Amino acid sequence: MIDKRVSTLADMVADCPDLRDGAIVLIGGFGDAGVPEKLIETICELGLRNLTVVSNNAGSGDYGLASLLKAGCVGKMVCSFPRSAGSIIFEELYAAGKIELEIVPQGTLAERIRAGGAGIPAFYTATGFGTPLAQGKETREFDGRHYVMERAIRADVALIHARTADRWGNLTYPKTARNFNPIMAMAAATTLAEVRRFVDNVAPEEVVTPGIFVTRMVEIGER
Amino acid sequence: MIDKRVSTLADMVADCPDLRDGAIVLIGGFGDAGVPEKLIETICELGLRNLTVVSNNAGSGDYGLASLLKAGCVGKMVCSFPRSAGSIIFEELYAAGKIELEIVPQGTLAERIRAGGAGIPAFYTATGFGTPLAQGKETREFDGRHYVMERAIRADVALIHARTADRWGNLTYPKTARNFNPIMAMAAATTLAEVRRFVDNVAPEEVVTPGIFVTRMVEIGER
Amino acid sequence: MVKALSSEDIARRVARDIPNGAYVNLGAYVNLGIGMPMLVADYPVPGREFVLHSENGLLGMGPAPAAGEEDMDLINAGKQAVTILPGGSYFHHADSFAMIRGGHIDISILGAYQVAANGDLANWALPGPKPPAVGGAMDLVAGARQVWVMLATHVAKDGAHKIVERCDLPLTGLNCVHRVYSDLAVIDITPKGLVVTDMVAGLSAEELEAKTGAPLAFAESCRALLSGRAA
Amino acid sequence: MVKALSSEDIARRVARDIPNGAYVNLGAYVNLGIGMPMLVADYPVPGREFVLHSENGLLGMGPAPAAGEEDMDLINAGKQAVTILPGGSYFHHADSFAMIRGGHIDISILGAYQVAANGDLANWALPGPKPPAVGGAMDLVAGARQVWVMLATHVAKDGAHKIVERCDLPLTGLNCVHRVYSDLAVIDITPKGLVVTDMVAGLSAEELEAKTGAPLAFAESCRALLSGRAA
Repeated sequence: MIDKRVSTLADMVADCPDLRDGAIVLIGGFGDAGVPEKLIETICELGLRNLTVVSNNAGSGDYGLASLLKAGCVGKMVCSFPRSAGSIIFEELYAAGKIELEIVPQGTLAERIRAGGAGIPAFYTATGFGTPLAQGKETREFDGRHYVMERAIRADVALIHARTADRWGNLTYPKTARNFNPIMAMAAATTLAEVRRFVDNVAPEEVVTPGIFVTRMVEIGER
Repeated sequence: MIDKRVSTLADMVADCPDLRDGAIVLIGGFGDAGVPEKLIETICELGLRNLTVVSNNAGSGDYGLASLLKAGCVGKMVCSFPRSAGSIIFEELYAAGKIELEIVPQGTLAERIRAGGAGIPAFYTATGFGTPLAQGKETREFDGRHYVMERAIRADVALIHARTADRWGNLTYPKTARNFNPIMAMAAATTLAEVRRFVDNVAPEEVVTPGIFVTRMVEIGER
Repeated sequence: MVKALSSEDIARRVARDIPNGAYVNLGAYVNLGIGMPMLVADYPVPGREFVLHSENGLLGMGPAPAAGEEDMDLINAGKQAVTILPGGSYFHHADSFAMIRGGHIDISILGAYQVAANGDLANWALPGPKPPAVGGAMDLVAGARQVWVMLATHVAKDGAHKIVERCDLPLTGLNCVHRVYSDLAVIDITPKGLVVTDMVAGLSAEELEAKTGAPLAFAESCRALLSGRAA
Repeated sequence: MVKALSSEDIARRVARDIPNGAYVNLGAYVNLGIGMPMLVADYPVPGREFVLHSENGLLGMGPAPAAGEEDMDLINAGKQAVTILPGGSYFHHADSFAMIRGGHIDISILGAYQVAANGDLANWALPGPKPPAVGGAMDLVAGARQVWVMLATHVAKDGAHKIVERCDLPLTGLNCVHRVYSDLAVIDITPKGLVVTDMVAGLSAEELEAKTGAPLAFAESCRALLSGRAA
């Protein structure tokens, strides 16, 4: 029987060979909405090193992603907006030259992740053409307009947050906490989800992330 | 007040300047599921000429898309599978050299339409590499694998079929009748929908096609 | 005596200028950038409905909730709690930016450090040690059908021009801004350069030119206004 | 006396060979092509759950409905009425082919006109006046992690080989087939060529070689079978 539910975050994380030093890790969320905080904090305890983390923001306060940064697990951040209110830990690491940063326009970041999940190795976008963020990138003209070629992002692990899940891994998300979670679920070899509530069956027309994209998940309760 | 509902198919079609000779028209559906048949049949009466129709199949019987073909409105079909059971009218036109055909792998067709809607002018896919359907297309290697460059499809008009709609044009679809409809809704200057039932409000987390992609729609009743 | 507009005045004016769609009752789809543009949400126009898009995955964004009613699952691009109006919907980030990149957003309203007479925009990076942060600004200026810029003040605090011949800060996009709303004027950016379409009362053409780093033309309507004041 | 397998026998065997996923209880995701592969859905394996994907936008495809229960909103890639199992979901075509192209489908099971020893596949176009039609076959062979081919007969009715050194019909994909199930044998396609892993009783290696248009090697298990019969 297919059953992707695991009892504890610690068990789920321990049984994930793709979580290793140097791994590329997608982390869902935008600001504080939809960030898999409990899952991130469990991973902190693994003491991993040199992770490349792809996430829209670079954490705030000392919880969630910021705790992973503080623990020294992250060698590089790929994000669109690391300068959120309270992203002090990231800013300190950045100022000290202890972390690499790749800034990507937010829509390009989303599309690169979606492309990774959809088997598209590269695509063209007008976003960023003529700006410093296109420096060193190949450009090309189509029908009289200039575009930048962008490469897909594929990861070893995606960490996501969802509202409900059934045993097959079909997911729904709460409101704007949906954000990057569904596309990140598509773009990793292993997708781990923290889920507020397990249900018997997500209605087939209301599924946002089909179970095919989900490897393992743990129920964390409503916030 | 935003209200995209129109009383009759004839009114909707009459008030659509993008429906003109030579227009590129996306038509939703896969086999007979989710085909906007009533809408197509209304458009038949306009007597348009030289349309390029993009649709997965080339119609069957003498209803829906086949009626548009029979009426001589279509100069070119872009599709993945024109050889369905009962696609007699298309086969006759094709044999007589009266219609142009562009065959596109089904997933490439879907992705080209999605790219059109998403502002991506071109992308790479491994699909079709080394086959007759990649002939004349640019190819490129990424990370040791060969890919074909494919261009986006954007259309003048999309014709789609939906289950429910609210006045803002938020849509849901019935089961596998969803198929090409949501991505076609994104990829046209004007999107016209036939809808089984108008409702006051589609729940915001159950919306499949947000109203931003819909121009006008008519209620056609349950089948 | 020149009475500059408050940010609220500018927001009210911007809201009033948001047109209906191409079809009757179609509405306009508008994205509000972080900061000052968010004020536009506070000035609904009686009898006109438009739909606000928030890049993090929301159409039909409503005003801020009452104190104590905040739901941190429902936030805007600035990470502030908002509400959703009837007719709204949620979607993921790739779909949200498909709306932007695909040309489905009628108007993107953004703040700016500098706007050039050729429509170039600089609004994401300033000199300094802080890490750069771009968010969705580059996607918005590349994708929206129109880009409007709001400037709380026509010139910077230190007197530097914000409207310039060429931007010297890192660019957000090329030739992308269609219109600028400042506390002093409304200026269209046209293929021929800057065209003032409206000005606050009491301001002379010369005074506005002095506060602007690029040549200005004055639209017919504006010339009437100026000469009316002069009379 | 050689007893060739029926198409139903082949389908039963294929179903039995579908593995579980990489993790315990993960399940496999399997796409069934139009025609003979659809039979696989009729042979559930006790104690093992796998999820059938239908390219038109369905995961969790179940068997055909009872007569009179057909719902033409719920069809498979062959446009036949099907059912949906608990745990299933619907999605649009771009998402469906993102699953395929993105490598999320564990196994694609397809029919074929010709399969070559290097894994090339031809299964979409025959000579003749009919318009060509490809459907999702090229996407499936390019995207699925494994491609299995089912042949109702090891050779064509006219005696022509279906398993060949090089395909001469228009290709569906290059180097994409991993395994072939025919009425006579199961053959893995490896970097070193064709390796027979199983054969029907009573068939000799020489007979199979005569019916195959490319050199065959025989796996250890298969050699034991052959020598056992010979003994």
